[in-house]
Amino acid sequence: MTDSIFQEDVQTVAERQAAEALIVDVGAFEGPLDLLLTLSRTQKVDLRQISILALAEQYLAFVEQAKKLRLELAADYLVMAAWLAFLKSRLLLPPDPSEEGPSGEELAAHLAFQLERLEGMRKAAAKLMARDQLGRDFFARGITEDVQRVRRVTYTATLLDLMQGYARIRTRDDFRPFVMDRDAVMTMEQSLARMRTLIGFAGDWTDIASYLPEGWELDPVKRRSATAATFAASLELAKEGKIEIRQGETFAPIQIRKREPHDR
Amino acid sequence: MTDKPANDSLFEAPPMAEQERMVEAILFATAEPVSVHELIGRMPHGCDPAEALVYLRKRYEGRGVHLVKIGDAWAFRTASDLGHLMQKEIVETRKLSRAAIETLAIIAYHQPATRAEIEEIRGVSVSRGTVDQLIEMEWVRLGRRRMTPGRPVTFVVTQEFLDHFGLENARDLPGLKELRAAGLLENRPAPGLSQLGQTSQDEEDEEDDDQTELFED
Amino acid sequence: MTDKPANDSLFEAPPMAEQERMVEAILFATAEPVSVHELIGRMPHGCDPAEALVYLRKRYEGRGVHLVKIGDAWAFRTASDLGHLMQKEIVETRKLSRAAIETLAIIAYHQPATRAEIEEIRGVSVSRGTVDQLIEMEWVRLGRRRMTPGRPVTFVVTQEFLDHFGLENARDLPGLKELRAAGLLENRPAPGLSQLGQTSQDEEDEEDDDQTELFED
Repeated sequence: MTDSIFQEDVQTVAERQAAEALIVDVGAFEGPLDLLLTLSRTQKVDLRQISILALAEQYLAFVEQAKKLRLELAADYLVMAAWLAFLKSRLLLPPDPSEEGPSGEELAAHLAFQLERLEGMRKAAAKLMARDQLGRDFFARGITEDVQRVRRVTYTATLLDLMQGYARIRTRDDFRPFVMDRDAVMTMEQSLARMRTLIGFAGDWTDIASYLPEGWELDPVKRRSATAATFAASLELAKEGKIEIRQGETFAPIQIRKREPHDR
Repeated sequence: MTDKPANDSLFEAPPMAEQERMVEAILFATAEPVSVHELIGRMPHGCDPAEALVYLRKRYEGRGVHLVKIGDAWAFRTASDLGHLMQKEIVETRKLSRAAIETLAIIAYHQPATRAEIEEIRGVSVSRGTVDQLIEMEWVRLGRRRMTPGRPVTFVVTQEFLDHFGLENARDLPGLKELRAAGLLENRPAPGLSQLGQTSQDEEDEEDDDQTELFED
Repeated sequence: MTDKPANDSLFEAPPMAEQERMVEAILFATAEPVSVHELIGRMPHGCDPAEALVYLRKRYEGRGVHLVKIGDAWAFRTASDLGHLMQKEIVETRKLSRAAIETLAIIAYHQPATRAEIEEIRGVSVSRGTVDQLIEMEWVRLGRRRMTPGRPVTFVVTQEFLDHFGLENARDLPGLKELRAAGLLENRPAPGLSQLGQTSQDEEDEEDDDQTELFED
């Protein structure tokens, strides 16, 4: 045990720092940027004064250590390692004027910006979560009343609707099939059935108008229909020889009476 | 905010104004009325919520919400005169139903019209609700009773109706000929029915005459 | 309060003291913030709830319950120094993961923010579940699509978020000014080819200025 401590003493600063970083489980990092941010804290300086070169070396040492320990590193950690190795070479070598692309300083500056921004958001998130929160520090009304949604419906129509509606009724009236008037119509069959039962009592000449069903004589439409049906039924009954039928003159009342069997 | 910090000590209760705030907050946030007993349990030692309630109740006198006692518990309640604000009115404009439009049209063209007449013209029975709706809209009102057996009520259109449709008079309604000219009528009318705007009563009388003529001696 | 007569209306609006009572009753009756627009809709014609709110807010200053503004809506909330009395009322919110908290903060401070921007800032991909959870909590919603290639969706924080953290609006986020002053809210693309993040099309022009600004001194 003491051996190993002495051995560690011989290690470079970077190696020691990498070893320190490794104390933290790799799985605890939220990606390479998070790891870089954690490593940067070992520099114990403000993020704006951080040495990106030193940070790159720390990171590469970390990855080396992880490889030695056969730790499985996600691909993006290795991508970052490759990029930092590239950055390190850019920062160490004198700039090649023929080379295209951003300088090592520019790349380092951007990495520093990213670290600072991530740190900034971490702090902001912490401040946000430290705020008084609804349902924890302050509270909403406990007894709420339901707001009744009253649906008030107003109806409307235009003059056109009105006129079209009226036109619709009137034209429908004109061409309405006969059957639609059922309730105001008496068929000859109905009338015939009715008269067959009534005729037995009609020994004397009686106006066929008196055979109309009760109430039908009050309604002009019904009366017309019932009159026609009764008249037609009378003719049918006369044809059957059940009744006699007579009319004094044109437009005079039509009268019927039962035809006694012995009259035959 | 008061400058006196909340005091949980065994001996010194917070000042009454602070206790009042506490009771106010507890009653506001709790989902059911809170008893004095429970208030005592929830507030710092030595508090006198019963007294705080007296002040608080006074404070809310005449406000939009009142402090009320329900059994032996307390709660804030909306002032009863403001209950109507707990409604959100959604006005929805709908087109009048076909039955209502037709009924309205018949009343407008034939007024005064009885229910039986409306039914006769429409060829179907008129539901009570339809006429009621028109009356509720103040487009139709009751007219004089018809001097016929049963003395049926009649319906006429109102001034509101005329205003809505921009008519000075129900007689201004276009007749059948005009409707046809305007392309509102496609079918040809049956002979003898070309005259529109006549009251059905007139028609009935005519029919009556015709029939009596035919069947009387 | 005031006897300021109703104005800006053909109809007589209730006196301001009465309007204040009405606003008080409406806001007391609900746990959700109510917008001025809705107040207008629920109060009698001619009312000026915006003015009534000014008086009402003053009335509740220092009380156990406060009138707070959340976006363009208003609500009563208990004073946060009395939260300790409400142990019973505490609503256990789902514990958010570190990733979710960071994502929420990035959306709040950078809104509208695309998923790519969130990922660039965090340096890792954002799992679908993280944003979904925030949306499900109603703290985050979809904003307008970004007018850049691919038209990515953006995320913004909601009124519920503001309400939860007691913010009147997103400009009141803690430390927002400092972050902005430090240039940390700018979307700065990586120079040249970089694996660290994608450049966002619309910010490319500002690239040079930003960098000099931050690192000059």
